[in-house]
Formats: sequence, C-alpha cells, structure tokens
Amino acid sequence: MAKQRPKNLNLFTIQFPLPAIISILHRISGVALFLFIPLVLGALKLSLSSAQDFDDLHLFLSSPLMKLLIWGFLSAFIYHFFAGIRHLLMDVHVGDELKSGQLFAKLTMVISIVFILLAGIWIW
Amino acid sequence: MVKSVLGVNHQGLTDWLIQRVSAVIMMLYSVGLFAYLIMHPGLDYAEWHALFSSKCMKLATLLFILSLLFHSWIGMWTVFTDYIKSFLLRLVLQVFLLLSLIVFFFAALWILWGV
Amino acid sequence: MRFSIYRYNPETDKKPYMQDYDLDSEANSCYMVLDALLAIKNTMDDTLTLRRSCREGVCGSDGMNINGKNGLACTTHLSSLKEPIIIRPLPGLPVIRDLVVDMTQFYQQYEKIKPYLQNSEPVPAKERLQSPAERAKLDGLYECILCACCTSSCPSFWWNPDKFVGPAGLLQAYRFIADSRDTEKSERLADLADPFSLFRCRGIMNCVDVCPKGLNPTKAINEIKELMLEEAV
Amino acid sequence: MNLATQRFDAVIVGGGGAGLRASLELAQSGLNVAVISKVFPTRSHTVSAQGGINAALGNTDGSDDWRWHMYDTVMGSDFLGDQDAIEYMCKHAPETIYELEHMGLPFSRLDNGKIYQRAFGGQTRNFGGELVHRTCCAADRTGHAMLHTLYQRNVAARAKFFNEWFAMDLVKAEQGIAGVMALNIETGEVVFLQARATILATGGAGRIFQSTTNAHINTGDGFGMVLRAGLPLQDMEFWQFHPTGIAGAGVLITEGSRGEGGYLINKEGERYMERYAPHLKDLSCRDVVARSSMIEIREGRGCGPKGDYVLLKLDHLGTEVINKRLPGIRELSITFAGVDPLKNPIPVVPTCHYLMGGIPTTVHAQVLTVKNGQDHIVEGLYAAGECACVSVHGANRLGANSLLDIVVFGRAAGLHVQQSVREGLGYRTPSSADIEAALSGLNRWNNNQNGESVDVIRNELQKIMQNDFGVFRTAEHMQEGFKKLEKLQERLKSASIKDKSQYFNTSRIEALELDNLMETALATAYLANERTESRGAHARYDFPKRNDRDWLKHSMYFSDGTIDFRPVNMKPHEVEPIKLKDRE
Repeated sequence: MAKQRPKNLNLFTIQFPLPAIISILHRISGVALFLFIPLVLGALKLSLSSAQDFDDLHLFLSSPLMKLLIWGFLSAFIYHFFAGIRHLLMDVHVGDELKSGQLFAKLTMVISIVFILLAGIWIW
Repeated sequence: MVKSVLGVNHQGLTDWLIQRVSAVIMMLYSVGLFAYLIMHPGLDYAEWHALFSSKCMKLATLLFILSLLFHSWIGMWTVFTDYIKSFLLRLVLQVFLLLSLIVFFFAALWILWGV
Repeated sequence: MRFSIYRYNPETDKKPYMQDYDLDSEANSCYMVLDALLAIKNTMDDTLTLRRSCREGVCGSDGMNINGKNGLACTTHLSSLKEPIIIRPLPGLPVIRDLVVDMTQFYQQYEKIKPYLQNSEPVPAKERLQSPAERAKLDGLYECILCACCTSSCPSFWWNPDKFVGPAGLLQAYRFIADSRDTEKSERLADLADPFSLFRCRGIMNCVDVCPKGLNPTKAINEIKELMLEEAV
Repeated sequence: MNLATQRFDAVIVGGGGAGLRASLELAQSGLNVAVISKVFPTRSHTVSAQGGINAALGNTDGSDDWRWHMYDTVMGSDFLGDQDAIEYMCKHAPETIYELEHMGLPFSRLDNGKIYQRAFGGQTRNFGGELVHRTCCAADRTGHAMLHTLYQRNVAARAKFFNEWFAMDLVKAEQGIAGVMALNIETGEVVFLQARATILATGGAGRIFQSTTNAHINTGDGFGMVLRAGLPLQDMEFWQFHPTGIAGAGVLITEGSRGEGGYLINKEGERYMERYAPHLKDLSCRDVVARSSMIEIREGRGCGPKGDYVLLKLDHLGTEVINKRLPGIRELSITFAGVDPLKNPIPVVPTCHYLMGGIPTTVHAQVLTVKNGQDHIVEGLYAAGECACVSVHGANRLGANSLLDIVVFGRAAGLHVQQSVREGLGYRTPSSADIEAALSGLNRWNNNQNGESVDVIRNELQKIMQNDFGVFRTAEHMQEGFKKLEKLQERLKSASIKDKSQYFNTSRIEALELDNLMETALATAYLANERTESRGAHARYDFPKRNDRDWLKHSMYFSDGTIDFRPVNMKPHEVEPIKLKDRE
C-alpha cells in the first residue's frame, strides 16, 4: 500500500480570483525588482562617473532591446508600487471585504496597466 | 519600539512594520525622483551630477537604499521560506542573499560618495 | 450531467486519477452537488468516498474543490456550475481516499490558538454580562464551521501548513480576542507575533472568496495586526 | 483470538452535545476517558439545532419559575414524561445555562447584558397562563454555538478523541456491559475498547424516514447496539414531526421563527392555527401544530401546485429582526427553498425531527432493563441525549428542551460515572462468544456477496416508514407496513456491498448503519402498532383519544419482539405531582 499520501495541489486545476492573482504578481514583480538592483546600481554608477560615461550609457540604453528592458523594469516597479499601496490600504481596512476586495484588485490592475502603458510611451 | 508584552518572539510584527515603513519611504523617494525626471526631459550630465552632489539627495538616496535592502531581505526571506523546503538550499540562498545585500550597500555608498 | 471526479484508493492505486461519471441528475432529483455525488455512490459506484453529515451547510463535512473553487457540496447548486463538473479534494491537504482529506494539520492549527474562552476572574453566580454591542463583535466569527475551505485555499497554508495558523484558525483566534469575557487578550496576541503564525498571511483573500458562511478571515487577521500594533507601541 | 484491546475508565460513544458534556465532566475530573465518534465532533447533529435552550431565568420577562417550566414540559409530554426526571431537568436548567455561558457560549444578549430569551412553543407562565420568553439562544445557531463551545472546552481539558471511529456493537459480559467493539474507519482496524463505564450518546435516528430534518449520520446506532445486546428500547412509537421543515429539502426552520412572531398560513392566506389552538396559536406544542398543518394539507388548503405544503410568513417581522435573530434560517431558506423570507413566505411541511423514545435510563443516565416487571440497572452502561429516554419528553418534546436534555443528562452521566468509579466500579471481562457476537455484523457484511445493495433496502425502509408510520397512523396502514418491514428484514440479511476495501470504506459504514436503521424501524413499528390510543406525537385515526386508563405507561420493546411496559413516574421529589388533564 502507498505510504506517502498524495496532495491535490495541481495549481492549474484551481481557480484563482483576481485578488489572488494581484498577490502573486506582487511577489513575482518583487523578486524581479530584486534582480534588477545590481543593474540599476551599475547604471547609476556610470551615469554619475563622467559626462562621457553618461552619454555612453544614454546611447546604450537607447537601443530597442535596452528600452524593452527598461520598460520591463518600470512595469515591475509600477506594478509593485500600486499593489503595495493596496496592501497598505488593506491594513487600514480599505478593500478587505469580498466585494471591496475584488473592486480594489480590479482598480490595482487597471491603474497599473495605465501607468505601465504611459511608461512605455514615455520611453519611446 | 516593540514592548516585551508581546513576548520574545515578535519578529513577525517587527518585520511587518519594517516592510511597511520602508515601503512608504521608497514610495516618497521614487515619486520625487520620477517627478524630477519628468520635469527635466533633456536631462544632461551636469544637472544629474549636481542633483546627486547635494547632501540632501545623498542622504535621501542612502535612506532609500537602506529601505530597499531591508524590504528585499524580508520579502526574499519570505519567498524562500515559502517555496524552498530543503534547509540546506535555503541556507545557501539566504547567505547569498545577505552577501548580495551587503555588497549592494557598500556599492551604493561608494557610488554616492564618489560623486 | 458529466462529473469528473478525483479518485485515489491507497490500497489499489499508485497515483490519483480522474474518473468520469454521467448522471441523469433530473431523474435522480439532484439539486446540489452532494445529491449528485451520493446518487453516483448509491447507484453507480459504491467505492466513491466522501464525507457528509448535515447536508444543510452547518456541519462542515463536505468541503471540496468544485470546478476549481472550494465549497460545500451540500450548498452548491448544480445549476450554478459549468459542465463537466470537476470535483477534487480540498487542495494542499494529504488525501486519505478520493475526496476525503487528512485534516490533522488543520485541526492542530485550530488547537494552537487555544480555541476556548479564558477568564481568570472569579466565576459569578449568574451569567457574565455582555452588552449587545460587545456581543455583536462576535458576529461573523463564531459561525465558523471548520470546513477548511478557506485554509485549504490559502497558498500561504499550502507552503507552510505546519507553521501558518491559516485563515480558519486565525478567525477563531480573533473570535476569542474580540470576546469581552476573555481576559487573556495580551497572551493571545503574543502567541501570534512570530513571523509565521499570523504574518504569513499575504492578503491573498482566497479565504474570503470561498467561505461558504460568508465570513471574512482576512478582516479578522487585519484586526489582530492592528491590536498587536496597539499593544506594542 | 488476536484482538487489539484498549482500556479506559470511561468510553463515550458519540461526540454530540451529550457526549461532549459527559466527556468534559470526566476529563476534568482526571479520569481516563475516550470519546469515539464516527464524525469529527463538530459535525455531530447538535450543530444543526437552531432555536435555543430552555431555562427559567426570567431575563426577558423579569420573572420565571422552573416549576412553570416543569408544568409546561409535563403538559407538552402529554403526561407520558416521568415527573421526577422532568423536575430534575427543569430545576438544573438555570445553572446549566450559566455554566455554558461561563464556558464561552456566545449567547445573544439583552440591553442589560443578560442572556436574551425568546418565546417558544408551549412555554407559559403560572401553569398554563400567558406565553413566556424562556428560550436562551445564540441567534438561530444555538446548537452550533453549543457544540463548538463544548468541543473547545474538551480541547482545553485534553479529552482523548477517537474521531472517525465507528462503534459497531456493545460487548456484553456476564454482568452488564464490558465496552464497545469499534472500527477505525480510516484503517479498517477493529479494536475492543474496554471500559468501566460505557456511555452511549449516539443521538437520533431520523433517517428511518424519507423526509427528515436529521443529518445523514442519524442512523440510530445506539438503538441497534442496545437491542442486539438484548436490552430494551422504550417509547419508540413517539416520533416528533417538526411543523416547519422546508418542503422538499426537509431542512429545519426553527420554531424560534414563530417565537419571534412568524406564523403559518394556508393557501387562502388564513392564519389557521388561530382556529386549532386559540390560546397558544402558532406556539402550541409541536404535535398540535404539525397535525393542524397536515389536516390543512389533507383537506385541500395546502399551497403550491400540488397543494402539499403550507407557508411560514416572516416578512412582517422586518429586516432588523430577521437579520439579527434569524440570520441562519434566512440563509437556509434562500439556499434550499429559493425564497428570501424578507420578501416571501417559506414553503414548509411537517418533517420527521426527533425521537422522544430511546434507551430507558434513570435520572443519572444509567441504562435500565425490565425483568418480571421490575427495573434493573445494566452495570457499566449509560445513555444520554436523544438516544436516551429518561423520559423527559414523554410523548412530545417541547422545542428547546432537547439542547437542555443533552447538557443536563450528559453532565449527570459524567457525575454518576465519576462517583461509581470512585466507589470501585471495575472492568468486566467478556467471553469469547460475547466478542464473537460483537463482530458478527461486520463479518456478515464482509462475507456477503452479490446481494441487494444497501441503497435499495434503505430507500424501501424509508418509504415504508414515511407512508405507514407518519404523522397520522391507522392499524390498517401500520399492519401493512409492518409486513413489508419484516420481509425487508429478511432481504437485509443477504444484502451486500461491492466495496470490500479496508481503507476509509464508507459503504461498509453505511451498511452497518442500515442494520441499526432496521432495528430502530422495527421497534417503532412494533410499538406504534401496539399503542391503541393517540397521545402526543403518536396520532391514530382509529383511536383519536388519549386513554389514560390503559395507556398511561411506557412501552418497552426487545429485539425478539417481546413487548413490556413500565409505569410513568408521577412522583416528583420537591413539588406536587402535576395532575392529568386535557391539552388544548
């Protein structure tokens, strides 16, 4: 007889409501931002070293690929920012009920997407 | 800050508070920085360098970096303890995390005080 | 109606699998998911195993994952579901057989929060007085039926079932913290101040989404945090 | 033979209100006690009780008296209740409520902070005067609140639980009962739990009827066990039909909804209880209300396309009362009747709810048997709660007396077991034949092949009981039903289950439960046939009157078909006996 009991934990069979998706994206974007730290620090160093480095960096970052990378970074940042505000609001009981929770999850999503698009426009 | 009334192990509350305070600090700083960037579309090296030469900006940036490091430590530690069930692997990751954060901190100091 | 049901019998199966059943739910006058499962068990396959008791949503026996969402089989209308109806055991808990899960960890977390009134004052001859307003604070807390729908829908519990108390346990923790008759509020708060018991809640709110009694563990957890903060500063 | 044995001072079978109250008493006293329950304790049927628990506290009315409560209970019982037992229960009611409050039960409150009390059926002041508010409640979830509170206290007292273990049979010994034979549902392991005292708290058996407010688990396991041990059951013809089960679903709508001011109407919108019972109206005793509703339906004044139900009107109570006092029934009504009582009346029909009879006991919960017209106490065996017949409910139970019954007599059982153990109650040793007998049921189901299914036989059983032993009974119907039952009993002997696995085999449990349902149904059929009068819930067309001259007595049934009788106790200790009179 089988000793080890199985668990029903196939995440693809489980329905996740929007607040749950908001939450996991918050985590994913957080980890991404952590990984961006060394890159951002490197860029900061270059930008402050000399006018030459500043211009080189500027040029380097103007390539489409780099723009995409910046956009990725900004997207993670914007998302983490607004989802973080949602967390702070929940601490003071805003949006911690079923209906309001879903509403605030939607708001978080919409606002983040709007700002991510704006960031895209700004970059290009 | 945390009275002994909560017993010896109140790390959860402390972490939770630090996470929130650091978040607010980072929010204020980044909103400020973004505002600056948007108001200075054709930013050149001189302006940028001048900005980071001010004591205020240096201190603010340092505070931001410190918040970032604490925030990341707590956040990443939570992620590790959720998903990494092997103690050894988690230990390795945590040591690596800690070292990176220390390196980031000194790198930031070096960058800022190099200006 | 087509049902696709999670099957696992440790005596014969190496791994769980999904089994399909076609049930004429109208002919068997089935209105709820539980009616249908019992009809399948009674008329098609008596090896299908599940828990049930009150069949009216107050005993909390038949929590299961129905079309991806945790709920009570006895209060989930078949008419509210899309076909095929996929029935799986509560997620994250070890499966004993078919839809029956091992609730030991769930009960342990419940017991951890000392789920009983503590009062160190002398016992009065009659009832302890409690105003309607004080009593109203327990509404939305004491009604929990321990069905585990919330806790087993909580990712934080999936990853740390031994350390995180989980929404059901925390709702009960707050039920006693909020009771004007309980004198051990500070100790109760202190017991939850570590990084896991309470603070592993990430505000995911799956618990609120699935609770068949319409209760709100997330809110209770936030209340506990607030009281803990008050206590600390 | 190689049988695992575990020893305890006391083994309690059943984790509902009575079992948990008894185990709390024993665990707190330091005895080695085990509760075995076929479901996790908070899944027991006590959880479904809604309305409340009676005690003469006088909180809402300013004054009340346990003697008035006693009078109402005796009247409600149609004089079949034992007055010494009723006296004990009503007198101990207030302290029992305070005890529950101290345990943490979240009672609803009055503005002055005292426990809120509502009106309930048959509760009067001053021996039959005006209605009184005597029913303490936690909104309409009193049973839930009580069961969870009791379980929580047991957690605090560190009682030992065998959850999801099924008690198959009592194990007899030369003198009395040695313990129970139990099956671990999860592993299929069989263990003999030997005990100085075995307390049965197995609840009711409403599942012998097709339409019942009872949970799936209410299969009369204690009744089957007692009968197979050669002991009698008492007053098994007295089944209460609750006036307000949701039509179709059978789910209970508390009498508290009428206590808060709701009332029943027929298809003409007439408040018919004013006609049947001008004094107490909708808050008459349950047997009276249930019969009135059935008459309305039978005489063509029922509602709906088939005219097969009546309506419970609550909308006039207003949103605040319903949401504050009856939130649970609003939820049930929306889920199971598709009706929001804030707007529309709820379709209801009298539904099998409660068994007044059961295992005969003393007021200390000791199980009795009769030999040569004399009561004998069965050594080492106790019973409390719905499975017991003390008898405090007689021929008809008053609403909100059942939660009182389970805590008062659960506690009484615990107290008496403590005392007996202190006085040297020892273990009894069964013979191998006794052990064999306790295993025979399980062995039969394990061995039978290719027989009829449990479901087929259970369905037929429920249909027979519903049609031939329902609210109104006649000799003709009952005899017919009785014959059908006997045939069914034969078929049951060769019935079989397909699932023969050991591991969490619920089909096997249902089969063992069916044996108990059958025993219970037969007991009901025998005694209902026998009693040629109408009293309380036992209503006969052919004998419409109560007959105190011939039938003021408890009837006893043994599984070999023997019927015996015991006198009703009309001698309370502290107060004057309540004299026979007619009910409204």
